[in-house]
Amino acid sequence: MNSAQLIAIAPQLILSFGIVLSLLLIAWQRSKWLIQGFTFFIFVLALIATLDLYPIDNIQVTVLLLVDSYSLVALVLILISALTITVFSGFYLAKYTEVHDEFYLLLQLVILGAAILVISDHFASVFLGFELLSMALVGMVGYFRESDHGLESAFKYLILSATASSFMLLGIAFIYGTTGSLSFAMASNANHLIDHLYLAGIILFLLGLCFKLSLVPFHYWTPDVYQGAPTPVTMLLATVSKVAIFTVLIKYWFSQVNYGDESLTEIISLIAILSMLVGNVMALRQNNIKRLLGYSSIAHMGYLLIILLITSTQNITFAWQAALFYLAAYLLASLLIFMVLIVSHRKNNSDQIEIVHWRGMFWHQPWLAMAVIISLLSFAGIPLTMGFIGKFYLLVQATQQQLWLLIATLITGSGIALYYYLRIIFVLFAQHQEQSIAPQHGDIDNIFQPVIARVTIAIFSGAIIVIGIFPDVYAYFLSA
Amino acid sequence: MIIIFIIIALLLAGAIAWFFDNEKNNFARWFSLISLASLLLFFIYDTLFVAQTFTTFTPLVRFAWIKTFNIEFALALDNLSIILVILTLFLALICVLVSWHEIKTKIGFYYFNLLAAIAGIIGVFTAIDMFLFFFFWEIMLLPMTAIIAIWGHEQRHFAAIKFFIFTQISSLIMLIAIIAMAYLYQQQFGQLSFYYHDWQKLTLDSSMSFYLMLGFFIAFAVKLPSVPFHSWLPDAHTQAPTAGSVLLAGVLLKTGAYGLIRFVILLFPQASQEFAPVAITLGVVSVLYGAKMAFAQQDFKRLVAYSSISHMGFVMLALFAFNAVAYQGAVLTMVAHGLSSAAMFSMAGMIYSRIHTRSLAQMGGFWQSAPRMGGFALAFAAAAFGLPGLANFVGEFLSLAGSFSAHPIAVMFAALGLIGSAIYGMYLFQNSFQGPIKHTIADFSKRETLVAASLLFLLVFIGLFPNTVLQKIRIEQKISVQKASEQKISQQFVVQNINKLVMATPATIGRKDNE
Amino acid sequence: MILSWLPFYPLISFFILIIFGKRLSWLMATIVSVGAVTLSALSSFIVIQQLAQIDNHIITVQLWQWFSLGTAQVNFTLYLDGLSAVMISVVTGIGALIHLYAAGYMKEDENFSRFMAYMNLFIVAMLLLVLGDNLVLLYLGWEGVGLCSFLLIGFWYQDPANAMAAKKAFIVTRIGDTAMAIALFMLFSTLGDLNIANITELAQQQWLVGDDKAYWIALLLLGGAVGKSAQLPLQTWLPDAMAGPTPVSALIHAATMVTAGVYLIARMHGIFLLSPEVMSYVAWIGGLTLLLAGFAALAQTDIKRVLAYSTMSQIGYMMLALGAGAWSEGVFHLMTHAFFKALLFLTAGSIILALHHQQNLFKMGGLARKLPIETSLFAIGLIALIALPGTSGFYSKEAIIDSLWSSSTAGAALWWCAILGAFLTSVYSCRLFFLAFLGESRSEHQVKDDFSAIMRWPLFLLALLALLGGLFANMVEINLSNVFVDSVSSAQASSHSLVTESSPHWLHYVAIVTPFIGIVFSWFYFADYRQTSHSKTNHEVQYTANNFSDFFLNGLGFDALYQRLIVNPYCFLAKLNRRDIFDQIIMSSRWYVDLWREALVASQTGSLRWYAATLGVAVVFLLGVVLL
Amino acid sequence: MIALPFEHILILATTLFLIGFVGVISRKNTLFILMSLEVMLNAVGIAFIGAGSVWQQADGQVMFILILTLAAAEVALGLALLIRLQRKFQSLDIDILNKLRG
Repeated sequence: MNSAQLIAIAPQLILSFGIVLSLLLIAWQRSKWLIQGFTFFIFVLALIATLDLYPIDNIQVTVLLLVDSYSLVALVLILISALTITVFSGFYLAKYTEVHDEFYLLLQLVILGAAILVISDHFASVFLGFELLSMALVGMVGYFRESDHGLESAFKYLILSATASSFMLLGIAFIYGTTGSLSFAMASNANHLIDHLYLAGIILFLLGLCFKLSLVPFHYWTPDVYQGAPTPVTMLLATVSKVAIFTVLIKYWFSQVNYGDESLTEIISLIAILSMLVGNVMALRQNNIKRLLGYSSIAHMGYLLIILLITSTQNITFAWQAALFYLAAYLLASLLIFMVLIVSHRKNNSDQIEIVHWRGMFWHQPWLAMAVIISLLSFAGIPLTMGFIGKFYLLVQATQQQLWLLIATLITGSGIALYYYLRIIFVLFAQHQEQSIAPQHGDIDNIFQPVIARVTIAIFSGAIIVIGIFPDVYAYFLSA
Repeated sequence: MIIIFIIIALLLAGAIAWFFDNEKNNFARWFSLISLASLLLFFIYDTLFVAQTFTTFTPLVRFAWIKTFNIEFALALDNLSIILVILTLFLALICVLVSWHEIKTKIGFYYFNLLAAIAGIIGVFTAIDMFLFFFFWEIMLLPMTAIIAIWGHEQRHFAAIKFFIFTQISSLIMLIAIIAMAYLYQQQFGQLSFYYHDWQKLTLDSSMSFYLMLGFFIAFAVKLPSVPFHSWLPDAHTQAPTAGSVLLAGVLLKTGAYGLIRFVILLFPQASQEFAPVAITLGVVSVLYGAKMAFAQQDFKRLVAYSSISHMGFVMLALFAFNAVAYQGAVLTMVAHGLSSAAMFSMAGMIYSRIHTRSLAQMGGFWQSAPRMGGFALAFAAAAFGLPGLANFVGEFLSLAGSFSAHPIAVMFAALGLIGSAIYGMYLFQNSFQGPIKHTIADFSKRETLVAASLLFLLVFIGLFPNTVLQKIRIEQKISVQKASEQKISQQFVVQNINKLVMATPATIGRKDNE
Repeated sequence: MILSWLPFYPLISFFILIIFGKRLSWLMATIVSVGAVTLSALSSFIVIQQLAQIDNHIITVQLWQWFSLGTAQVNFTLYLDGLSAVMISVVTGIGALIHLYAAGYMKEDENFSRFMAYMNLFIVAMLLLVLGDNLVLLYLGWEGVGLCSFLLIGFWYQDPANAMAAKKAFIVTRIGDTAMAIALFMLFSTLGDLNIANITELAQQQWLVGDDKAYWIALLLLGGAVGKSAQLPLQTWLPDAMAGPTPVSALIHAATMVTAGVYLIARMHGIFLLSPEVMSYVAWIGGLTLLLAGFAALAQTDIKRVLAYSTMSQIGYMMLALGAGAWSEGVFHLMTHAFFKALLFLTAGSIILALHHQQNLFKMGGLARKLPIETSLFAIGLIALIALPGTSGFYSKEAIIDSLWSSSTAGAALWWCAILGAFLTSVYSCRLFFLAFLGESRSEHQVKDDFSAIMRWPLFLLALLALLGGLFANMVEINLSNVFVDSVSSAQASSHSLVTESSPHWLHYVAIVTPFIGIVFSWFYFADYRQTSHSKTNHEVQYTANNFSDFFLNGLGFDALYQRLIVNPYCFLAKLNRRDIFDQIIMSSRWYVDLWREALVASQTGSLRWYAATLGVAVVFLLGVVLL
Repeated sequence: MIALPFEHILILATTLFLIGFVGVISRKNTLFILMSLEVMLNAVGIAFIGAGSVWQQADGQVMFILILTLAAAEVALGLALLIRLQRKFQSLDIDILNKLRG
């Protein structure tokens, strides 16, 4: 372990020390602003460290970790979400007089888990990061005792993710049993492909990742947990967890020599197609916005799987760029819409916001509504937004690999998706006189918008548009 | 630069109209009206009177945009684009005028959308980088959808979603074709390119170019629209506010035809030649089916919408006949239909504003109380069924006359559309303006007279002096002939132009087969 | 110069009338509209005078370039030769008289200026039709007169029946127009030009007699002519077109527009000569139509419908003449027919006005005593129609009948048709006369006979023309010979002659005698109608309906046939598919997606153990896919 | 000492794993579900140790210790949630939790 290696994992170290310090801080003084500020500070430090490292040549830190530029970009994305979530958790928690410093602690743990995941190059580190992430998340999902569905969501998430982890671990055990190595690169060997045990191991390992990415047929937990979890936690689930796990998936996949293997490719295509279709179809008539976003995330992860289907090592660079661009677009759009969700509380403080509650938002909260529209258009992949460029990346990749079936499914899926995205957008534009149809509890009232919230929302909306029109801003960053 | 200036000016004007509008004064209306009028005049002055020829589709501005994919921001103008841009700006003026009193809520935002849609459409007509083209192609949808969804009639959300999904799916198919072309360029020349003139250098094997052509064709056929992809149109037209319908029918459909000319036929001459029988069949079916469906409608705007399908069938037929005369006819039909359908939809809007229904069953005998309106309605209906002396006739006549030598049977069937159009034209006119008096309505106001009279003036002017437009198209044609002959498809053009007299129908067909 | 202004006087008048509309007084409107047409008439006479002094007997004036079809130019060019000279003199001359009459007839109508505007517009279109030097301009006029006809038939549009009749007229003729349009496309694609003179020349250079293309083009042109001229099988619109004001019937549906088909065939005779088969179709269509219309006229109860069927029948004669190659005879009959039929219609109009818009013959009777002047005018018209020797009708009709027997494209059978037609003509004319003017008065109203001068004087002039129109025969012959002779002779030189055998000499006598036989026959057969019976009550003379007469009354059932064969299926199809089958197919995907959604939502049960179980199933499935 | 063949260890581990999984699916009582999860995790542990012994590496045992940690954390969380379940519904039946669906 030399200094270069230590520096390379500086963000993770900062996060780890941050957690310890936070514990001490809590012991010293309990204050919601203090802990929030400290968490924010830690994340900013980690972000600065990450940006400072970028770009980086591949640095192997022990056998467990491998730091490369792509993981740093993923880490940047994760930290950006972490920062936003920290800020907006503050707004979310503002209604409680109680000091919820554990919440921030858990948040830091999740981020640490994610940070470890993105640089891991070994099944053991994957396992550690993975469980750090999910255990902390379970805690967060069930954090609020009094919430309507917190308990149910937490239980579902705990038991299902534990089951899935067990499968994944079994898979790792199989791989280890056949190859004798737990490192990604070492554990891959074309000779083993004929070995059923090895193949089964890969499948089971992928299962664990697919579960977290909520890909069909492992998606069942997603809508329920999305809906039941507190909104900042859903935000976390939708962004940090997805980005970290997908990064590790790509990393694992591209380190293999077997990504061209036919039966595995078939499985991936199958999962991708199913996810695109099922996610979009099930989102169609959802009224709960968080639930709807849960379903739509299923579809988005399905689109992303196209990245994995490459046939030669030449495409790896482009595939990484495409994946990181799409992930960034997805992440920004998700963050944006969840931010709006957080600031648009309802009277009874429930965070179960339905589409009707946003009725006519455009006319009395135009900027908030614009943010929602931008985010939804980005999800739908309409030009002017970053989502379009993301989709463009995917399509370029798919066209080059001639994945016509997947392209056809993607087009169909996008068509279906437009229906529910547009439905929300039209509700935002609904005229006031139609309000008699709205339920009695009325639309969002009491929208409290601190300046920071407004500025953040504006920045994110602006970023989506600017990168949508001038994608080079970000694409250069990727290809540096 | 003029195009960039116009696009930016439109967006700016829209934004200003939006922000500075207050519901009491007419700022948004007047501001959009004045800015559109001055832009129209400016554009006409700059393109037609300042000495500069636009015979080739060469870029006026061209700079790198997205370097990752070697995408450029390149805009170009040629005579075809100029004609269509002028049409667009003119109809935009009409749109502002027809929505003067119709739009009562969120006026500023409405005009923003209108102007943004116009900006997008102008971008479509001038983009020369295919990614940019696609970009504008999608951009124009957003404000258009907003116009339908916010200010439309009772089923506006359904119609807007349908419109959006139809076009979106088809344009994604086109996007795949665009990407594939860029990728092929990369394989042949070493880097991605979305630049139109680069693509003309590509050598494509026939099956590949056929599929790529199909990708473009589907997107444009949906926009045109051609049977069986037409069904978004009646809903969208019916539910849109008047200006929305005017814009949709007048200009948006033309983007489909424009795409067919510019991208399907000129980029894939060989493949489209192979595909011509199918396209022509679709065109003829659209003509007849549209006419038949129009007759069956009870809703004024729906009827006009189906008649649009019928008219655009002529365009499709003429374009795929690969004939200089037919080509002129197709472009003229585009312009003429832009004007006449805009006129019909304005008329529908004006009737709607008086009796608050679009149902033909509840109309009748308007002529008695509104003779001026009746006169205009008759003239517009006459334009729709192709009365000689009005613009549509010249377009349709040239289209059919040009197509006849190559596709006599198809033209004969398409000519049946003339009967069909007379039937629905009469049905429409008689149901609304003749018959027993069901409503007494106010005659045209000055503003409405201005709208109708300016449209009618143009229809008559182009009908009697079509050469003003046709001359522009002819120059364009020469280039396309050259281009096409490089691809060795169009001996037919050449043969026809050199020696018309010796050419007899069966001989031509035979010759084509031999090639 | 004079020629180029010819169509524009009425056009200017049209614009004045439309723009000022009801603000114009009756007098002003009359002066403007009638003055414009009179101006046209005067200038056309001057132009025709000039024409005679020009060597090649052709005057062309190019107004402006319209558009170009490839290398061919399609221009707004007016072309005056002998044939169009005859036509413009009829159109403007008769037109002016009818305008004058109409000014009186329509004086009370609140939309008077609109009416006159349409009439003027009609004259414009008709002039363009006959003066166009190319087929596209001709087509412009052709469609223009169709539109005016539509507007004028449906002038009293508040009555759905009138509107229906207008629509029917427009659409049925439109069918013919479409055929003609296709002919134009075919001409363009084969000859590369649409200028009439060029076409004739090129066609005769490139095609031999009997050429396929000539056949199809001629056939399609015939389709156009048949539609406009209300011949079989597109004749059904004309009787219904009588719904329009009577001056309209006189101008459009008797004198001018309906003869446009005859003009078209005469104008395109160069093509028709190349296709003897189509020539004989023309003849047969004419022959059959004149018989059909004659029979139908026998059973009509409406005075205007009798005249309408009679018009149809007379146009049948013209067609017959054209088919037989007797071009100038056909055109001459067109002219004389315009005289006497305009007279008949206008007089009928006066009578109808006098009877408070009563058109039913069985509600007339005994008018001879109450309206002596009208009666005698009508009688003059009828004898010209019957073609009694000395009248204008005699000259033209005898000439036609004469030419039939010996023509290779007509022949003896058609000669007999024509003779039978002549007999029918005199029978239905007599029936009409007896019913309306003789016998007991069956009118329900007081007859009013306060006609103004402008409704009388045109009638006198027309009566004069109807009687003495035969005097024009030479003039017309000279004019037309320039048009027809050279081309006919050249075509004949290149092919077999149209005249096959010389006709037997008794034909002439039979033709002259037939009308008299008809009159004598009717005198006895329709005795009931003419007698001022003492024993019978007023309402004894009634229309006796039976299947047979009903069949004739309804124009030999063509309307019902078309209704069943074409109109009903079209409407049925339209109704059946009102919701657009393509839309339903595409929108059914929505239903399909929704079905899947239901199923998938049902699988999202909310039960944790079920979710875990699916996890297991999915694992087993995936392992199965990969390992097996 | 007779070395056990790896296959046998795998069969044992897989069988245990399946037993645990079936327990998760079939048990209604939350406590038993948590216990079944433990069984699954321990089965995986056995597999790791077996694999480690095949390759003569410590990695398998390291993994086992990590898994033990995970299992402990999981049970801790699970029991905490279980107490809340008991308080809220006075029952440990997992099927009560089916409000989120569709």
